[in-house]
Amino acid sequence: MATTKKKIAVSAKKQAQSNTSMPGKSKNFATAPINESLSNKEKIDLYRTIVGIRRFEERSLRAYNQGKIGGFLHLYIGQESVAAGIVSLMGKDDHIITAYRDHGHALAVGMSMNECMAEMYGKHTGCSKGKGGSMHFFAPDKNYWGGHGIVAGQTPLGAGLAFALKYKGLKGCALTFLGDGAVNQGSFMETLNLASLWDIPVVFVIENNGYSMGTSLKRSSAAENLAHRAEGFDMEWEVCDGHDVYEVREVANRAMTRAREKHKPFLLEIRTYRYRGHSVADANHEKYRTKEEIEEYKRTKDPVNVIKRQLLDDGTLTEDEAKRIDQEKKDEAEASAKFAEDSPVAPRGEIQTDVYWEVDNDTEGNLKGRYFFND
Amino acid sequence: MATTKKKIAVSAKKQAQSNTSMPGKSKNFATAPINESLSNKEKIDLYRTIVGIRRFEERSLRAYNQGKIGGFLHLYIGQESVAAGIVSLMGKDDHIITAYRDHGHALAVGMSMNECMAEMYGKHTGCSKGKGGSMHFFAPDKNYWGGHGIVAGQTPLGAGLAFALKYKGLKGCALTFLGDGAVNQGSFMETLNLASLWDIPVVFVIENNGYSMGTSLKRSSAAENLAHRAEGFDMEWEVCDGHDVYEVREVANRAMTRAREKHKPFLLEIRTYRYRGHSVADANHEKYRTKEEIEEYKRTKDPVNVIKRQLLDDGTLTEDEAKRIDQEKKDEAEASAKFAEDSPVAPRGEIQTDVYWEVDNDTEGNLKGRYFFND
Amino acid sequence: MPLITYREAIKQALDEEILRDENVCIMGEEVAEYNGAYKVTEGLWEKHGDKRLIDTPISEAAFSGLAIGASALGIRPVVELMFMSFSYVAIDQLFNNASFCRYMSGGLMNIPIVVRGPANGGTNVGATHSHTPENMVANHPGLKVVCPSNAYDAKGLMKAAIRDNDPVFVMENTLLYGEKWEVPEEDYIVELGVANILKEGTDLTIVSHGRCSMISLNAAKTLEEIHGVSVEVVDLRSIRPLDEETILNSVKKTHRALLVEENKPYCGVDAQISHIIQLKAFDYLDAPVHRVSAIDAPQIYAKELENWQIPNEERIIEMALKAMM
Amino acid sequence: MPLITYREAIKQALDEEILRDENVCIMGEEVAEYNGAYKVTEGLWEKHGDKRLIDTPISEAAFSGLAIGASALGIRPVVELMFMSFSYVAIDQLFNNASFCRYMSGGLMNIPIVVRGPANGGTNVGATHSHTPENMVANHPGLKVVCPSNAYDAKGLMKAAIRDNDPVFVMENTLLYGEKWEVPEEDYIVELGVANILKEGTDLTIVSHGRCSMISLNAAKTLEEIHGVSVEVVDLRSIRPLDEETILNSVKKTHRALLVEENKPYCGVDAQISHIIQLKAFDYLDAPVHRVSAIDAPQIYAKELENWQIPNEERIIEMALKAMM
Ligand SMILES: Cc1ncc(C[n+]2csc(CCOP(=O)(O)OP(=O)(O)O)c2C)c(N)n1
Ligand SMILES: Cc1ncc(C[n+]2csc(CCOP(=O)(O)OP(=O)(O)O)c2C)c(N)n1
Ligand SMILES: [Mg+2]
Ligand SMILES: [Mg+2]
Repeated sequence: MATTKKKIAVSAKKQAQSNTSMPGKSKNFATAPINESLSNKEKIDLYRTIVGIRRFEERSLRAYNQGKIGGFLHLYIGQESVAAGIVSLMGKDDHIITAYRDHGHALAVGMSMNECMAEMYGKHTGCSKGKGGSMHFFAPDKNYWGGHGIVAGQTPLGAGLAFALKYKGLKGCALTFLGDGAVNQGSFMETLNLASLWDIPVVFVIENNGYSMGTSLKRSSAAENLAHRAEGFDMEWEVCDGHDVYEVREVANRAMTRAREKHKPFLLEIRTYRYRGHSVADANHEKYRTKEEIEEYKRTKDPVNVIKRQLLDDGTLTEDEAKRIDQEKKDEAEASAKFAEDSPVAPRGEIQTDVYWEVDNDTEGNLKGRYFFND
Repeated sequence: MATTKKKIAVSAKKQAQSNTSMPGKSKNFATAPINESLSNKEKIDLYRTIVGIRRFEERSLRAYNQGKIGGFLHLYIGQESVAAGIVSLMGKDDHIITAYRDHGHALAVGMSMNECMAEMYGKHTGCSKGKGGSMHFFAPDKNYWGGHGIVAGQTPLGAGLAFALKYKGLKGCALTFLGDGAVNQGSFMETLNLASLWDIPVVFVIENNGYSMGTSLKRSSAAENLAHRAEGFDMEWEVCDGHDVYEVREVANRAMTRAREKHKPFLLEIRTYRYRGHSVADANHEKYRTKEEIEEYKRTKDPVNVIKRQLLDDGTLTEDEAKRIDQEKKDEAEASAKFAEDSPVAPRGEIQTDVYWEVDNDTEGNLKGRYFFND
Repeated sequence: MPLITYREAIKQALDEEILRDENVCIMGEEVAEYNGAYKVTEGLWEKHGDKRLIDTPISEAAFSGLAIGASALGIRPVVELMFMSFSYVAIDQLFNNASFCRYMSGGLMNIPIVVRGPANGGTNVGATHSHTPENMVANHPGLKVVCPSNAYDAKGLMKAAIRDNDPVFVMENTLLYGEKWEVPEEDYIVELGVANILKEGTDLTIVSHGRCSMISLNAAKTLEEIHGVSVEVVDLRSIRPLDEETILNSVKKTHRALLVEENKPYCGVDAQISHIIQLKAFDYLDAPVHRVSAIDAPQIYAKELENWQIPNEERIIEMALKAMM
Repeated sequence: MPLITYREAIKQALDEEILRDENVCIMGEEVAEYNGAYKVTEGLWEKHGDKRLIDTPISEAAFSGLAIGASALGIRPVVELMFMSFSYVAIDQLFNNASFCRYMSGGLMNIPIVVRGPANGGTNVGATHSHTPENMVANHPGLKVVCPSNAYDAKGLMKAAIRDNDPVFVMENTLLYGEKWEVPEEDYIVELGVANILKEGTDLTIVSHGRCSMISLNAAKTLEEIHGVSVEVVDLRSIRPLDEETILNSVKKTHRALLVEENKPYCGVDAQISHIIQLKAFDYLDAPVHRVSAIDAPQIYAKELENWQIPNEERIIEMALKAMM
């Protein structure tokens, strides 16, 4: 047998990379059919979602700094267009799951600021009754399956949602978000193979914000093009930028449509950026990247500004309307903080509820044996 | 940013596959420098190793069927040329680790049939004192680090051996064997990234025998060319056939040299075949593959026959010498069974030795606290 | 009642539940076309096809997690781990996601999966393949775990586990697969959390689970016949939930307890049970609670030694006599 | 003696051992350039460079296993898990390979690695980030595990662990990192397997480990001052090996025992210790062994509730008074 040598893929890869840094866009995504078909109201809703996430998180940051929110707070600021764009494509049989940086996705699927803020305050009125916290927002009624704290731990679950859709003969897809650092967890790579082998309609979305905590992409992954790994599993992949919600929608739409119609998985890598530290506790974040890098992104690619400019330019929105929506979202965020503040913490007895479905639903009082073991 | 679509790699892959099934060889590996430089004695040693593994395992199979050997018995029959070829390239700073199908590698590094057979018999004279069994042969003095039962569990360890070599400034490499089914364990895929990211001299050798237990390659991996996954990690890879020990040596030599000299990892996929069931307990193995498939391999690619034919053809060996060596190995295997049979089982007290180094080496009698917890 | 093997009983449970509920499916390595590494699922793929019996690659973390995700949408996967020992490569999925999704979502989710497979030693397969992790499972609130000791329980507990709306681990035993017991033909379940008194007695309570219950039962007979000790044998069946009442009632009657399990002793299930007994039956105890567990070392390969390492009649009897002193 | 933080004490241990032995290196996520997620390794990368402080990708299974393999060739890696909870994605490497390679090779290998990182709740990070898996580690013969409760022990145990020729898990605590204790400047180690009597007393023995020892110590003072109960507090320091003698001597003196730990109760470390006490000090006990552990549910996020869930002074005092009845 003739041996097969490594294909020198470097040139192809380089190509992709240089495209990335190409100034300007080679394509106007606003005119793509999936975007052109949007009504004005729908376009404004995209803006509303993006600005809403921003204002909500800014408010939560203040609450954290005031000591109202405990644990971790992983802000999505800078990445809003990714969740907003993709979620806007979801149909009734599409499902979504993500990691701990989950506020954007939560608000995008329609969770209320109140239940989200209250969750972070650890209150009984929170979406998870104060049991999950910032990393664990859930809304199964909106096809949103969390909010997961273990890096990449949610990725097999996402494949499971897709598996269930196919099993039940439904034409949906399962959006499974993860970070650029998460690609190096075994569970994710196993899942890539499984998804491709079984042809299940999962769309993996790598939100590549360039860093996993303080580690830049090139210090965590051997090859810079992460989505390229899909080829080893015979899976389709694509890389795109995330600051322009139209681009996100155009690319994701193709992946999602393919998943729904052909039950085929897809690996999508979206280049984006977070302005803040990994979590609010990460005070170091100007050490592992420059202030200039952050400022440059904010100046040229800020998701709020990018969509606003687009809508102003094409006449969908006026400056005044934009301001009004912004103010509405600020007010809503402020109100959610008050709601959270005023809400009660769950009683101590709640520590031991929501552990077992069978215990919680013991309507017939026929549970046998002991379930909890404190003396 | 322009989106990067999936490169249609299928054609390239197809190419590789059709090469595989190409009748005849496109290259005479016997004339490659690494093989041409072999002395007659060295060539005969290759034959001796290959035939030795075969006879040893045939004898162990008989012992197993007689109930002398417990647990699992994973025979390497059909794959002997892979371990024999690669191990023959090892220098003093090269190390080797493998999975549970470990007899071939053990004998190739020079472990005695006696200690190996005794180990399988569970005797105190076994290489692991009867504590490890068939899956766990070890000979650290020969740079052989086992023999590991959990699929792919040895692969990070192999990278660790390589890491240590580089750390110490030694010019060696760490040969890390795994099966075609093992490539879908997360630990292995994580290790691929780590090895490439850190530039450590590990050579992964996928012994692709086409099946993981009863599952054919195409039912366990989404893409058929396993080594191709290396590209996602920017790692060099190569695929070759394993029945011809010269081909194995030619290809592995390049990988090992590169690892030693450049501290670069390599992913080598070697196509081979096992004649027997997954383990001897796998009586089903003619259900998931045809008798013809097995017979065809035996007829055209049997490692013992292939090397014997080559050595007879080029005059290195005569039929008589070949027979004599074969008989020697049969005798040695037979003697090892007798040795094992006659050896004692370790005393019960040995159950609790070799657990902690500090306990075993308590020369000063100053260990504090309780280490073992039976009532 | 027909006499069938433990293996057959489990297969019947799986078969019947697949027929009862279209959302029940089995996934794992070699469960379908190969009929299962231990032939537990023999014939089921042929009968129910690719949709219900699903062969997986050797990716325990991914397929366990996939099952969990699928269960959120109403699928009820039964995940076979070829050995429970292989849970070690999937602990995050099994212990975090299976047990905590419900809690972290404030009760919005539940994870109706079953994780099953053999968890035992005694087959000379060495340290990595001989784990009995029921203690680690039980340590995690949100998980349930059962250890059937016989075919009747295996079938009934398996069915209960599949119908249960929480994640349940069913720990089987390769050494029991071929053993036979009477099993009714009608549909039945064995409820979780109910222990079984295998034999009544007055002098000593042996609490055990899984195959060790059967060894304990034999030891109990010898103890009675040869040593005149009347032993009551309590087979836990379910580790979590735990039938504390049956344990305590028995100990309050016999005043002595011996706990037998195959796990390694440090933080084994019986450490917990010992604690409970001394706490709640303190005044009834005439002697400390004794234990027999695997001899505290990684599982050894050599047959004779492994047979000594895991609990056997001889060691149980010896310790029972100590407990009677 | 200088008063330094628990964090600083660990850093000193690492720094000094790196200087002492060229084979000692530290690897983990963010340990080098970022100075450690909890700043335990702050400044070490700058001082010792890339070779000795190694940032890893988020691949716990791979780098834990890599450390094990490297240790076979004489490297002595100290693996930081950013949280001990993340061991759940690396259990096979940590529990099978680290503990069993020696055994399965009949003693030909040994694995001199240290696995360290915080294992605690009380920081509102939810169920998946609040594990205290010392019980699971200790269940595996071949592994050792220590839980320093203060800076002195943290430094001394860390040094002992690094010099130890077996795999040792060092369970730290994020809530202690900022607390200060007196720590000598000279080189010293705290031997594994030696418990520490934090306070002498005559009426009740509290056995604890890690941060709970400190809470127990405070509770003990209140118990003495307000309730007139003289409490002896035994800080285990080392879970395996275990200083059984100190525990038993104390209980034989006080006749009562209360065990306090942060783990979930079912098969926690204290289940094992309770068993040992009732077995070996049966005739000395005036009351059953009592326990305080985390309230048995996945770790809750809400601050007030989590503070109640994990052991606190109030719950310890309440249970101590029960144990005195
Ligand atoms: C298994 C595991 N290891 C480590 C961590 C700690 N951790 C949380 S987030 C994170 C970085 C992840 O980076 P990335 O995937 O790029 O996501 P991003 O934070 O950028 O959204 C790390 C190391 C964890 N939660 N789980
Ligand atoms: C984590 C884990 N899962 C499953 C098994 C059971 N098992 C042992 S070998 C094997 C098949 C492996 O096939 P392959 O990697 O191709 O190696 P081969 O047996 O062909 O040499 C399986 C599933 C195991 N030992 N470890
Ligand atoms: Mg990132
Ligand atoms: Mg194979």
